[in-house]
Amino acid sequence: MLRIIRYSFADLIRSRWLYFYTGFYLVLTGALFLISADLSKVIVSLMNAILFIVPLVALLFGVMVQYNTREFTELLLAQPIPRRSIFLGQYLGIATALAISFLLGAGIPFILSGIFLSGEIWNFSILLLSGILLSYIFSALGYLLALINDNRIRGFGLAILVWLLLAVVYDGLFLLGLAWFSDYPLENVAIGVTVFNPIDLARILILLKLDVSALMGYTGAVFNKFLGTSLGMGLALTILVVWAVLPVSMIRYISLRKDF
Amino acid sequence: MLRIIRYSFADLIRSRWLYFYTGFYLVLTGALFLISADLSKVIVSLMNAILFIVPLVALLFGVMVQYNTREFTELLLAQPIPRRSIFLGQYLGIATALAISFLLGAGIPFILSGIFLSGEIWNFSILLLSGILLSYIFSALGYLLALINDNRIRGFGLAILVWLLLAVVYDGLFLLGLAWFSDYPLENVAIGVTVFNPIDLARILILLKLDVSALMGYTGAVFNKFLGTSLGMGLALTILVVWAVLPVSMIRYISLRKDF
Amino acid sequence: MIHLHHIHKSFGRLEVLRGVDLAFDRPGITAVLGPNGSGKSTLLKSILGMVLPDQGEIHFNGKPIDNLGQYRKDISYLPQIARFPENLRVRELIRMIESFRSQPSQSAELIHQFGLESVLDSQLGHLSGGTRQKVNLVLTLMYDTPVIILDEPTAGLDPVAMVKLKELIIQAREDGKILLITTHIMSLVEELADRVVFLLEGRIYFDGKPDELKQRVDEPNLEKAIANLLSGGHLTPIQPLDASSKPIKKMNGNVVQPQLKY
Amino acid sequence: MIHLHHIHKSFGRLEVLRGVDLAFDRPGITAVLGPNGSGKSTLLKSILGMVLPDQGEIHFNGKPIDNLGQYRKDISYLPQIARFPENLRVRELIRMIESFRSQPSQSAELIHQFGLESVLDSQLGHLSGGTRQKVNLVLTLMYDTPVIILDEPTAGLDPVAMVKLKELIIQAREDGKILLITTHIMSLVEELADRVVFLLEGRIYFDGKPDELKQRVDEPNLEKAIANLLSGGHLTPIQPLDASSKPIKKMNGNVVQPQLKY
Amino acid sequence: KLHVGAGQPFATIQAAMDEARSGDQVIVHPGLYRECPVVVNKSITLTGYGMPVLDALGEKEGIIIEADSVTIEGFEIRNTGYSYIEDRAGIRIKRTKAFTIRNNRLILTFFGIYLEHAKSGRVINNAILGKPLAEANSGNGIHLWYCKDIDIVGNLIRGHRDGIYFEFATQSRVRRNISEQNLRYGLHFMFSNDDIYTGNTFRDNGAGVAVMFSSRIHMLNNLFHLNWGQAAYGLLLKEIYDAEIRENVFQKNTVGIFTEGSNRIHYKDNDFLNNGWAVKVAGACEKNDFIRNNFIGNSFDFAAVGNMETNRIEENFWGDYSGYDLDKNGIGDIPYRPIKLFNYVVDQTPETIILMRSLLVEILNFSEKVSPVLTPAEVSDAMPNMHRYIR
Amino acid sequence: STGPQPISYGEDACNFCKMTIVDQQHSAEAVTLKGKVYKFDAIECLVHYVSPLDEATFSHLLVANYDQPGSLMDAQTSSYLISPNLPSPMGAFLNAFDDANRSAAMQTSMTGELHSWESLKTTLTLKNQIPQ
Ligand SMILES: Nc1ncnc2c1ncn2[C@@H]1O[C@H](COP(=O)(O)OP(=O)(O)OP(=O)(O)O)[C@@H](O)[C@H]1O
Ligand SMILES: Nc1ncnc2c1ncn2[C@@H]1O[C@H](COP(=O)(O)OP(=O)(O)OP(=O)(O)O)[C@@H](O)[C@H]1O
Ligand SMILES: [Cu+2]
Ligand SMILES: [Mg+2]
Ligand SMILES: [Mg+2]
Repeated sequence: MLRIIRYSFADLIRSRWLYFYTGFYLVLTGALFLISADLSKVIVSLMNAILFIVPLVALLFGVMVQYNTREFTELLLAQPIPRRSIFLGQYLGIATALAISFLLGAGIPFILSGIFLSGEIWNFSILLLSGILLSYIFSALGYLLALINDNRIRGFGLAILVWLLLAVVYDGLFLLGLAWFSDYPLENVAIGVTVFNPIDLARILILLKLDVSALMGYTGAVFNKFLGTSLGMGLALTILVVWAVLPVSMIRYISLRKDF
Repeated sequence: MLRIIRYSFADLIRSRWLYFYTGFYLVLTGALFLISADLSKVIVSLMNAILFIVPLVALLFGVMVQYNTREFTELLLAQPIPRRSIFLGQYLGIATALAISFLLGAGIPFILSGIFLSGEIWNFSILLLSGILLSYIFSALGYLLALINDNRIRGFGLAILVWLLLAVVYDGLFLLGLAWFSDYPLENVAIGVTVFNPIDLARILILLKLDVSALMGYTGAVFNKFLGTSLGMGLALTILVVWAVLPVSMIRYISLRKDF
Repeated sequence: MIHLHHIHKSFGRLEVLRGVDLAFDRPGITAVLGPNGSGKSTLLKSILGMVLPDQGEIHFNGKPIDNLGQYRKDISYLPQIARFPENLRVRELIRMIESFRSQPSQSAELIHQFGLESVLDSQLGHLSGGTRQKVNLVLTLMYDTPVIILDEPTAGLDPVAMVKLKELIIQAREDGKILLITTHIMSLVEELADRVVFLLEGRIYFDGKPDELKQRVDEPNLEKAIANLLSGGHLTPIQPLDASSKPIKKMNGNVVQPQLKY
Repeated sequence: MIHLHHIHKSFGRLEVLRGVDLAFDRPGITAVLGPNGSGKSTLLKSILGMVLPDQGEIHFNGKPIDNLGQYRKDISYLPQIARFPENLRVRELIRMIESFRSQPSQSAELIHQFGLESVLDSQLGHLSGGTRQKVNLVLTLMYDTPVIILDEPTAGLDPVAMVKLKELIIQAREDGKILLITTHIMSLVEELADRVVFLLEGRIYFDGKPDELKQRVDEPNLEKAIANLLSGGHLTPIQPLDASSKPIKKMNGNVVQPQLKY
Repeated sequence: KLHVGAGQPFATIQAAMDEARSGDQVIVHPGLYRECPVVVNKSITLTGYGMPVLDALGEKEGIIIEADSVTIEGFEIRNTGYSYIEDRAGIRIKRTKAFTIRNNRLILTFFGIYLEHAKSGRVINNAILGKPLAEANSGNGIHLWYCKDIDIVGNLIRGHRDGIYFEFATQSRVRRNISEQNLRYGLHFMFSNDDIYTGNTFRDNGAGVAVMFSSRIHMLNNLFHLNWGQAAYGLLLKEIYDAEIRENVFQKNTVGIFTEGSNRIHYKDNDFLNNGWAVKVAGACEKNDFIRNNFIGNSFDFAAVGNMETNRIEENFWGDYSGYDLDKNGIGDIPYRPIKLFNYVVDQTPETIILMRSLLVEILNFSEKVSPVLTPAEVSDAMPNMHRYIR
Repeated sequence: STGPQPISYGEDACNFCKMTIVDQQHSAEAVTLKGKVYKFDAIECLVHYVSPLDEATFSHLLVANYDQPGSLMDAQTSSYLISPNLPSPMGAFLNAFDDANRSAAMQTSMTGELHSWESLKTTLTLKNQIPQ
């Protein structure tokens, strides 16, 4: 498996695309720093960008790489390599490449800015962690979509659709729902619904670090009790990990049953 | 050529992806109408979504379709069809499909809302026009990128990069430049720089018409102040059209010189 | 070495293999014949675990094959339709496959034998049809494995390469390997095959020596013999249709009596 | 009908065609032979305008070929490596190609002849290798055109389909068509070819009747004759290297004297 | 001077006081004194050397001052115990004037220093420490009831209900105190007029300062920090008039300033940093000025319900301002509208705060920016400053 | 969970006046039929909140028992005493007792006037709550 991961990783690197992706985050983070010297503001802006771009790019690259490596996969299937290693290895290769790319691109400017000396180090770690988890989650979803759909246009369309759904539409419906049923006690529902959308979950993880003061004003102090504690934090992280594991096990399931 | 356009169009329709795309705009526009009955407000909200999503989807589908129809292209090359018809036809097929999809999705709710009876019809047309122009511009760019890069991952990576640059980073860098050189008169530079970003141009085009100074941004304000509304609009529109024509003629140039 | 028990495989509603029992135990060359779409490639792929049968079992070296695929260390496989990552260079592809298999490889010698030195730095997408097939052959034959499975190995090869290939195949037989080959070129079968398996609509209609086949159809030319087999239309498979019943007799090399009506 | 004047083509630093002069005016079957990578497919593709020569001119029916490609109405072309949109169904693909060409098509008959009725609704990506080639043949042969160019038409075909194909080719010759065929199966050349063009490293080393070739090499078997040609290594192309000089003689059918040293 | 303590002329404070005359100084040496309540009914100075301890044994008050011109300094008073019935205090000042309470330490007193009907006194540099973990039943640190002209300077108050409580207390000054970890408010004004508080720190209280039903309060140069929770405000204003709120720093509070029914107040030169809401106007507020403040890093800069037309919002620096300054006069060319659509949504349905900073919310905010429908258009800074005010 | 919820003293805020709830003798709570819970720092705040609304939309109206700080009881059946000697957080001097005998007894020792839930709603107005 390690060989496959390494190969898939190297393949992405050779396409030089990763440099651009890293470069993009470098430029973005760097520019944010230049515009504002306030670390926490940079973190907020970066969070907005991350929650929106990481899932999109990861989805598209998951789809992309799956389609692009079909030939490669067929070659490997005749070699003495376990099937799951082939597919999971490819997936882990992309996901890790994306995660590292993101980590370097977003992390280097922060380190240069002396984050280690500031009190924001914890907020920053949560931000990076979320970005990494989202990279893993959404590249798995993309890879899965491509594995299921042989029609490439449909695969890509679905990926964009999934992104639109989770990044915008989901929250829209959620908001409407909350407004609609505002006569009912919704604190727990609100948290429950959030859990089903990894982007929301990641956002709240960061929010808990950044906007505690505002969140503390929330009725019923549900946040306090649920997410504000380290238990809640752990739970949120766990759910994110589940989000990453679920599509991966689907990939595994499907890959073990597919004919080539 | 018409047959190729039609075929390429039909191919997209068969992948059912277009329905989702149309549906997305329907939902989006519909939802905006639900939230607010104010037409000009809906137009601006929609503008925002359009400026983000239309370029992204058009780029990706330009790339996607080019890669996906390589086999198809090889089949056609042996048929009595002019080369440029094949490539331009395919490109026009996607672009038109995307444009129509957008037109229907964004237009129907407006028509239902009685736009024809209101004074906003002209603003609305500008919005639709911008969306359509962006569809054409960015699917041409995507198609071109895929035509130039045989490495699919690189092609896709570049497409996403172009989008990130033009839709996300560009303004940031521009603002940074402004902050940096704030002691110099920058109006001409601002106009010049805007010209290189069709997304910016489209936004200015809409905002000049709507005259929402709050949203115009620095470049928009400069446009307004130094060119006046009608000259500014004329200029923006012209450059947008140039933006559409340029990559298309590049497609033509390259397609006439490529071996298969 | 390789035992297939009652293999069934459908793609959607299309039944491609309908109860195939086969055994390959002795060294030698078996030609798997049959018209287009009869299921030859599907059969070979299911030995590789690339196609997963709906029913039946495949044993390799006495053990059922599994998804871990370690048994594939002992198999070299040449796919019929070779799909390569088109951007890769030949050298890179060979090195890559080598890196996934920690067995000693004879790629250098094969590259020399097929005269591929000059294209090592070409992208796979830019190769000519025959050169592509040569690369495909190098990738397959570079390991010393007891089983070699070749699906249409001659496609697109020029006469010189063809001669080379035949030499390699004969050498492999002499080394005591088990070879499974599909081809539509009967002269090749005649030249090489120790055993012929004839597949039609997912069933085995003949399994025996080439001479036996000619005898049965009373036709000295193998090509015509096969054509006769097909056009005659009076065929009966040598295995029962009923999937639940045991195969009449365990196939073992070429001892089975074909039950052809003609 | 088809005239190639001093065609040069390089891919990067690789010179694939180095001054090819050829003419195809008379009806009949020309076999374009040569080892893998010698430039056969490139030559055929440049007639189609798919590959654009660096130097030289190609005339079709007296007119230089152009990017508009209307002359392709008169050509049917079978590509060597058939790339299909893999999601399409066979029926859709055939209908699609028909829709781009407003000539009467004989697809239905060909489908019947190759027995493709049952796979019409299969996706192209799910076809077996031979079936794929049959579809490829149907797409090529469904129009009645004066010129037919077949690049390795027999690859993967089973004997029955092969017989059918030969019939179709012979029929086309009888209809007075010009056929260009590349193949590595010498029996096929022997059976069908009226003229043989031998290509090596981008130059033409022989252009004449098959019998002539055998005579030259003093070898009754064509396969061996070709092998001799290659392994002998004492070859001289029949055209000058110098691109600026005029061709010594206008090629016309098989009247050219090959200047082979052996 | 009368000395009290082991080995001193007087064994008990009471004994010394019985001897003392007005103007005398009673000096208490280190030790534990169990004679609470110590009632001071002469104008004397009661000085502890080396922090003698007065222990009220959980059921008495500490010191009760019933004479004018008394000074109490250097004592540790502890353990008055709690009661639902009576408000026990560490030090109680009853209807007197010109007192000084200085350098004492009050530990686990129910009420710390209780001033009723007192005048012209000073409470300086005392440490008043209640239960570190706030518990429902606790009194106020410094409690003023019908007082006038009191100086409260440099005290540390921790762990009470209200750190400092003013009820009907006028013309008094609260300076350089630290009031933290109090259950309810760091400083609380009820029906008190013409008071000033400057240079104080209010940290981690239920709310920093609450000013209610009071007029002409000046609030200068204070730090309101980390007042977190559902009902947590840096500064809570209710029914107050003609106040000055200047040069304060509001940092990381759930709500920086919450104001309701308060008129003619000048909010000037304040810094609002990283609060949940910087300013929340709950209605019926008229003729207030919000001028030259810095709004930086707040989740929401401004929230308002009701008519805001008579209020002035000008020349503030808004961290989220994205306008431009074409004529380069340092003032943005387009007005800034600090109320986002999402503010409004959250006000209506508090649960929606869970959607904060989502892409959807950014889009909604953007669209509302164009032509406000739900948010009040009059809440707008027509002359937003381009640069942060440095102070 | 459609029942009443315990009040977190020092943390929860009064739904009416926004102040932090600290007084266990005077807190109050209202629960709607749909399950939404509102908490109050003083009984007077509950009264002001509920008065303009339809009481039928609440499943619970609860007030703190003066004698058992921290425990809540039904507002409609409780007995109330407004006494100048028993201050309450929002200045209404309003206290609740679990039975009429007990409140009458308190009235004799502390003076003041007795009220029922209904009479409370009519006598208590925002205006007379603020002294001065
Ligand atoms: N993945 C697939 N999905 C659906 N049908 C398939 C798939 N793979 C193969 N088939 C069908 O199974 C049948 C047998 O295919 P197979 O490739 O085994 O034939 P073959 O005997 O190798 O033929 P050929 O001589 O042409 O290579 C064909 O009809 C083919 O269309
Ligand atoms: N698009 C291309 N880019 C680069 N090189 C190419 C390209 N197409 C063909 N070539 C090279 O040109 C040479 C001739 O290829 P061509 O396909 O014409 O050979 P061929 O004679 O048809 O061989 P075969 O018998 O294997 O089909 C080969 O070396 C091939 O690698
Ligand atoms: Cu209240
Ligand atoms: Mg096959
Ligand atoms: Mg070829």
